Amino acid sequence: EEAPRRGGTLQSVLWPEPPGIMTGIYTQSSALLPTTKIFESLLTYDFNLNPHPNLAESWEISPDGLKYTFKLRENVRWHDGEAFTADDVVFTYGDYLIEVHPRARAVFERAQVSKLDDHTVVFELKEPFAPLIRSFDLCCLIVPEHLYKGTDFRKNPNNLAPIGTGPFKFDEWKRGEYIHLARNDDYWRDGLPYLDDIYYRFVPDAASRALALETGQMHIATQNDLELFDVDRLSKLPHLDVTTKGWEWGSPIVWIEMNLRKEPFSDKRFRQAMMYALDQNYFRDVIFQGYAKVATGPVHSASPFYEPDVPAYRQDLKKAEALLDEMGLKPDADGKRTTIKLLGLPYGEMWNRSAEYTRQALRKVGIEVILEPSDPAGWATRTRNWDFEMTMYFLTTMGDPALGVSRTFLSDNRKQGVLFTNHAGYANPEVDALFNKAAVSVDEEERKQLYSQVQKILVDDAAVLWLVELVWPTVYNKKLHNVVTGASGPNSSFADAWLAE
Amino acid sequence: MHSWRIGVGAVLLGLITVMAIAAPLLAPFDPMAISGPPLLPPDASYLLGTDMLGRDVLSGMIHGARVSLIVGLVSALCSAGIGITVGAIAGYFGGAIDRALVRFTEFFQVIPSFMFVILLVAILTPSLLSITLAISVVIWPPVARLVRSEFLTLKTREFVEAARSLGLSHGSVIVREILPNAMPPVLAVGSLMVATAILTEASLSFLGLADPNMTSWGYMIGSARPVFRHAWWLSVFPGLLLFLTVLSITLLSEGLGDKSNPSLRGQAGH
Amino acid sequence: MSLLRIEDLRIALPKGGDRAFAVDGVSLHVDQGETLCVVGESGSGKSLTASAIVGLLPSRSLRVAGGRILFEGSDTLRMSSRELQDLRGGRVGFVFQDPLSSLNPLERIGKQVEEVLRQHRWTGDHRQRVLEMLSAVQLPSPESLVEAYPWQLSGGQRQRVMIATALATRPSLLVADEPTSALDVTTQAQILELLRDLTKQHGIALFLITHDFGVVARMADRVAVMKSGKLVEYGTRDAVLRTPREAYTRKLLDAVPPLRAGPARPAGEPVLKATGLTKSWVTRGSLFRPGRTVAALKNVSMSLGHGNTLAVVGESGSGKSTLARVLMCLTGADSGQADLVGINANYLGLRSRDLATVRRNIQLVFQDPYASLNPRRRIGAAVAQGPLAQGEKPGAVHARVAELLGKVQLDPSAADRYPNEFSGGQRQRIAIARALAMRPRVLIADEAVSALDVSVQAEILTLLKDIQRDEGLSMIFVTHDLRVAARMADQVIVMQSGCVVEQGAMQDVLTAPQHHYTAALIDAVPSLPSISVQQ
Amino acid sequence: MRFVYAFAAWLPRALLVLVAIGLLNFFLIRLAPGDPASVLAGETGASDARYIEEIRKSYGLDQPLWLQAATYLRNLATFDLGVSYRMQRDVADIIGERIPATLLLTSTALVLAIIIGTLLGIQAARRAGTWQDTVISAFAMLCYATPVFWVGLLLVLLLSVHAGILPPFGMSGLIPKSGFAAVLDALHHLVLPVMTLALFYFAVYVRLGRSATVEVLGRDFVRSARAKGLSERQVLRRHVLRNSVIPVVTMAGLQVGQLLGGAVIVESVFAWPGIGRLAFDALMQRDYNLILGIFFVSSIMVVLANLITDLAVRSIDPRVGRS
Ligand SMILES: Nc1ncnc2c1ncn2[C@@H]1O[C@H](COP(=O)(O)OP(=O)(O)OP(=O)(O)O)[C@@H](O)[C@H]1O
Ligand SMILES: Nc1ncnc2c1ncn2[C@@H]1O[C@H](COP(=O)(O)OP(=O)(O)OP(=O)(O)O)[C@@H](O)[C@H]1O
Ligand SMILES: [Mg+2]
Ligand SMILES: [Mg+2]
Repeated sequence: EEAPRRGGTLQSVLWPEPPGIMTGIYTQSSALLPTTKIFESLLTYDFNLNPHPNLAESWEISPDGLKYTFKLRENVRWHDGEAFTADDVVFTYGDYLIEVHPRARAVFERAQVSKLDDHTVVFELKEPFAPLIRSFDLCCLIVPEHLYKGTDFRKNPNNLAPIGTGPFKFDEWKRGEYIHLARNDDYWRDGLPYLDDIYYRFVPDAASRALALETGQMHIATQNDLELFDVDRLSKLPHLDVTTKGWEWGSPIVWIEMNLRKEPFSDKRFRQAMMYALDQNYFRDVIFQGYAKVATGPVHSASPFYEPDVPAYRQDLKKAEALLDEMGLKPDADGKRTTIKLLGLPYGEMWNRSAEYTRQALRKVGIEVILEPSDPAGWATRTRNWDFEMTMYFLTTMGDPALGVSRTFLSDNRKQGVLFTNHAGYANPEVDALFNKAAVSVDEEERKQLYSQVQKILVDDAAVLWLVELVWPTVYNKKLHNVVTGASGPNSSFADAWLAE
Repeated sequence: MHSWRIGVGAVLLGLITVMAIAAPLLAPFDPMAISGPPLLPPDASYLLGTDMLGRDVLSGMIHGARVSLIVGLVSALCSAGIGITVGAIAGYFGGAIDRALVRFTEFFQVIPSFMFVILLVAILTPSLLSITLAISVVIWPPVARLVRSEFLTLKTREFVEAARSLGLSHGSVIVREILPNAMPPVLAVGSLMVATAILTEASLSFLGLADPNMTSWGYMIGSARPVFRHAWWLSVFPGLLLFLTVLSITLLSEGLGDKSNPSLRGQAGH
Repeated sequence: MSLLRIEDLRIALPKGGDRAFAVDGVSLHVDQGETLCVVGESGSGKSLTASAIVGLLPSRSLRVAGGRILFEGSDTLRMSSRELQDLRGGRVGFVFQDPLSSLNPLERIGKQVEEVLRQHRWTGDHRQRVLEMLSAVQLPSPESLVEAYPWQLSGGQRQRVMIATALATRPSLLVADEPTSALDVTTQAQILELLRDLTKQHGIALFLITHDFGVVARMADRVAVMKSGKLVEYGTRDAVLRTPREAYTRKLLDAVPPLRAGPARPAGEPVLKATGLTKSWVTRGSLFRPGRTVAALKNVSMSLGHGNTLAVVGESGSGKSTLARVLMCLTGADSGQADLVGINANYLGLRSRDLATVRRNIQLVFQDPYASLNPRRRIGAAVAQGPLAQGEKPGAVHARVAELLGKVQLDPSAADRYPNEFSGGQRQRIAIARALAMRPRVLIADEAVSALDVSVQAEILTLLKDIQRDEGLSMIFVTHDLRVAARMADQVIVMQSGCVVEQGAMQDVLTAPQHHYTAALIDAVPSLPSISVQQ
Repeated sequence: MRFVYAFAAWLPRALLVLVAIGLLNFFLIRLAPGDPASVLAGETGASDARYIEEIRKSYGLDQPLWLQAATYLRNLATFDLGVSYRMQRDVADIIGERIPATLLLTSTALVLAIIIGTLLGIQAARRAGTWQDTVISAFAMLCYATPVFWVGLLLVLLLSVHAGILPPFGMSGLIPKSGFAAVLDALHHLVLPVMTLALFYFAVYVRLGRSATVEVLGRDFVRSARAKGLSERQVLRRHVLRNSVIPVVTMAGLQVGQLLGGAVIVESVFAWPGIGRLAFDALMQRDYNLILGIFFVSSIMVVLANLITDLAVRSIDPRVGRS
């Protein structure tokens, strides 16, 4: 193993160009890459989602699961030289995130955060919420109280040149071209970071991105940056490496959500028929080029709560047709039984192809699908307002089902106008009860038990059409070391990443 | 000298039209159906290869001709309708009506038309209807200008005065006396509108503003863009056909419009 | 030795042209200081002959197929382009027909005149010479004129500039290709005068192309008559004009009407009366430029008797056409009144759908036989159009069309053909038939014959007279040609800048003009009898 | 003085066009399905009701329609193009950063297309009917019929992927350079996009240059010039060129709008950081305020270009602006 080298400039692909890189405000996945180099959270997580100290040196959870006490590091300074204190933490989790970040709000609203002394904070809960310790993730990074308190967070001038505690400082944003981060010489981890600076380059064309990695002009690309068949090709090049680790924290699942308020989706047999008509292996092999796993249910297979023993839907056109016949949806002269609409995810070619394949596969059993074109805003608006028949997207299930899974199925989470809630209108008292009980339980075994029950029910119900679990590749130059070291993968701080000569 | 252009153009365009009409008979596969392994280079059974999902490129191209030609023709007809009406009224009646209509036309000529098309289609969401509509809305000004200038000269021609002094109404003077004489150059420019419309539709599709329920050339090229370095056949062949179509129409229009003013060409953009 | 000698010149037309040779074996010569007039009908090859002299054939597709053109002894057909350039504008000056487009619109007058001096390395002060030439052609205030642009000058002024340019380098030959036919009569006369004076004064030979025998009579020493590319008659002016040898020449000469009024017919009951007609054309100004108002008619009154012909004469822009259009209700008048006596009192200002009786009773024949027929309408349909629009029965209209075509001496089969299959004279007959189809009481002819060759002109005039007699028509005859007016009209009104400056019986006005403008008009007419006067 | 007049005549028309575009923008948003406020907020609005309120207030969406339109126009007049809710920045600022790149690309392409195209067109006209004419015209015809985006892709495939001589995207290399090297670097990156964009317009100017010259060559004053003893070259330079350039300049003015449309495609093919690609990105995100802003700013550019052409035509053609 080589010794780490100091110096060097990391050239990273970034696409699309994020609207901004202030943590909390800009939560687009492309914003996270630079944001996580500038800001830090209390904890980090390993591949098994176990917490490790970061800005918090140590922590303690009371046995009743109601009180979390964090001891903060003392030698940390903001990029502008101010000291990092408990006030910053209290402000971030008690004020800032609650206002700007809807998902963080859902978690931290449950807690009362206060400072014990300058370097100790405590989170107090009314009822236990086991996932809290897994919630100090890359969406919940700490912002400087002295610059934000009392201001209009969204219009704060510092948003354009964010001040954090991370190993890299914001230097320049050349619009349309790159974001430049420079080394933070006062970083609290002595001798780190290794890299002198990082350029995040906006390269809009996937083929160009692949070419740049191929020629060694760029060192790293991740998530959707590359077309998957390019990944396959690039992985065979001697100077490049590929890893699919580092997305455990997100655990994204691709699915089609149906509007259960409408015919024929309200009929379980119709949903099951569609499950039988679709070939998940095709999604995995052709559309996602092997960078996916077949999804069997609502919980990601990387989660400790995953239940493999659920009803399986292998592609079986006969079964699908039998179910449709049973429902009374007989084929007409053209073999057409019914016509439904699918709102595709407007995030690029891969998603177009997924929608197009779905249309072709369902047509084989007599279900005619009309694809509805849309755009990100239109998709979001229609989905959150329940204005769809079927909508395809991927949801990050975030390790713990209480954080990422139950939101889609709880009947009291049917919140029209809020994205990533229970858009479909699924309502099952049994499911509600199981999810609610599991969320407040502090007994890991009991939670596993409850979640596995819930999974069986939902899968049998075909509450959504599960397709695949996404596996995002990170392709990087072998000269780059310590790229993916934990659950946040390339979204880690890169303090110990280094470039060989 | 110019008849060969009409000849070559007509033959080419004829072939493409026949292809579009007989698409279900000619295409070896259903253009939407997954009929083979993905990204297969051209070979004996998939003459022009397959795309990312394993759909036959040749079949897609053959069916894509329909969208291109329909959008081209319908937009050109609509825009000719708008252009002729505006131009004829402005040129014939003159005065304040003319000034107002000229301003109106100028406005549509000044605005960055392709951006306007993009905006319209994006806002109305892409469909055959919205695309055709948006294209028609921006490409008519050259027709209107041409018709107006033809009317300005023709209306002072003595046969028009003669028709008026024989007691014909304004309507029949416009429609039966002047318009037929203004038609040849309008036909030339109008046929060029077809080409412009086809190119605009392709450009829109290329940018992702396409109706996903139809195969079109621009859409094929646009969706193949991520892979065009490896699967060149996905963008080269549809582009070639698009090019040939536009070329044939341009040849035809050149031939037709040889006598009309060529400076009116090249108005609407890509 | 002749200054210019053309020997057996042949110019080939491209395949599919009117004929094989545009110019076919023409031989002529021009001596030092003399004037040769070349006449002949349109398309006879006059212009091509002239342009061949210095190698300026208008198109690559035309080619000199044989012969020699000796200028001062050397054959210009064999000259290098360098030598030809020295000749052009240096030893040979050129003036073309259309003064409106012969000057580059983007350059100042002075520069364009000076260019020829520069090109031929005129020794001496260029500017001085330019001013000298501009005053020689009697242009007002040359100093300011050199700064002007062509489009700021009138047609006559531009033609003077062209003459100044052509003569600036003191050429020994001036070629002028119909230099006045685009100008109005009075200006025409002035320009011809000027050309004659300048060439005689400096001993410059003049090769003058014209189709007007009046011009020939006034200008020529010798005359060449061309027809279909061939030289048909060639001789001194007096010999050709007085004792033409060829029938063709005689026909051309006979067709020129004398400036003499025929016997006046008795004045009939008035059928059409107009009083106090006023009409102004307003051109729109912009923010900073005031609009321009042209008073095309100022308080014009006229009266037309039954069976009579009223001539309206005057120079270009004097308002003749405007008068005709106002009477036809093709243009509204600002004020004034017109009555179709006994049918429709004060019909001006009626709305277009109430004009049926006016349309029925007044019809129009236009100047340009090529523009007055819709090229996309068959002749029969064109003639039938009016009655059909008035609601007559198709059957009856059909019969009338056949009858009318016969009356204007056209074959009945003409009904199924398109205008482009007819000659100019035939088209004018069709236009007359179309007007007659409405059975009008009044026929207005606006320059109905001025676009036609003299011989055809004569035929149409005769036809109109015959029809007028047969149908009992009253006629308003608009023309700028006094000779034509004299031949046709009983009464005349003379217009200048929108005003009627004189009116009365044709004969009286011709013999004893009251207004000096009328007198000037009469003087300006180049006419054959003037030959004797000139000598 | 004429130029002052030209300006004074242009100003009210330009203002009229801009007001009309403003109104068009205003109504376009309302054409979109759904509440204008959430349309404007785009994706961001999906999660935040606060924005929607903010937009409602800043656009006066609770007021009567005509008042809203008036507010909108007043904002435009002060160059307040609103906020891109996705980028959380003023639209005017975002566009301002991108304009130079677009100006560089489009003006280079237009100037090259005009110069090369017109010269070739004139050459073709002089040799009308010969093989030179045929070759030039045929080449122009091919360029004319080629879809811009396709050419872009082919050029990348040939010149960057296979030949490797030109960079396929961006405006600068990965390693930032300074001084002259930076200029060279930018020029190097400029080649492909300019070629692509210029190709179509090149064809237009060949055709226009040719037809204008053929027309001028047939005019009588050319014959007069020859009759003065000028050589063909002199005739061309002194009399034909200026006359045949007039329609070219006029056309160039009319085409600026089209050129900006072409920039949308070319910039997105070549990742050129100008307003064309910005428009494309905004389009993909349906960042309507930004697209409308770009549309408005492009229109201003076109209107300005019209003034420039008008002045250029005036300086060539003394007839314009006088009677
Ligand atoms: N550029 C040309 N190309 C082809 N044919 C031409 C051209 N110019 C003239 N001709 C033909 O040559 C013949 C003679 O033409 P020319 O111009 O010399 O006649 P013209 O006697 O001057 O007649 P006009 O009195 O109408 O001017 C005509 O038949 C005409 O059609
Ligand atoms: N449609 C019009 N608009 C503006 N001005 C006009 C119009 N028609 C004629 N004029 C002007 O009115 C005046 C008289 O024109 P009119 O046509 O009656 O003259 P004319 O005597 O028939 O001349 P010509 O012999 O040249 O035919 C001219 O100055 C002319 O410029
Ligand atoms: Mg002639
Ligand atoms: Mg007249």
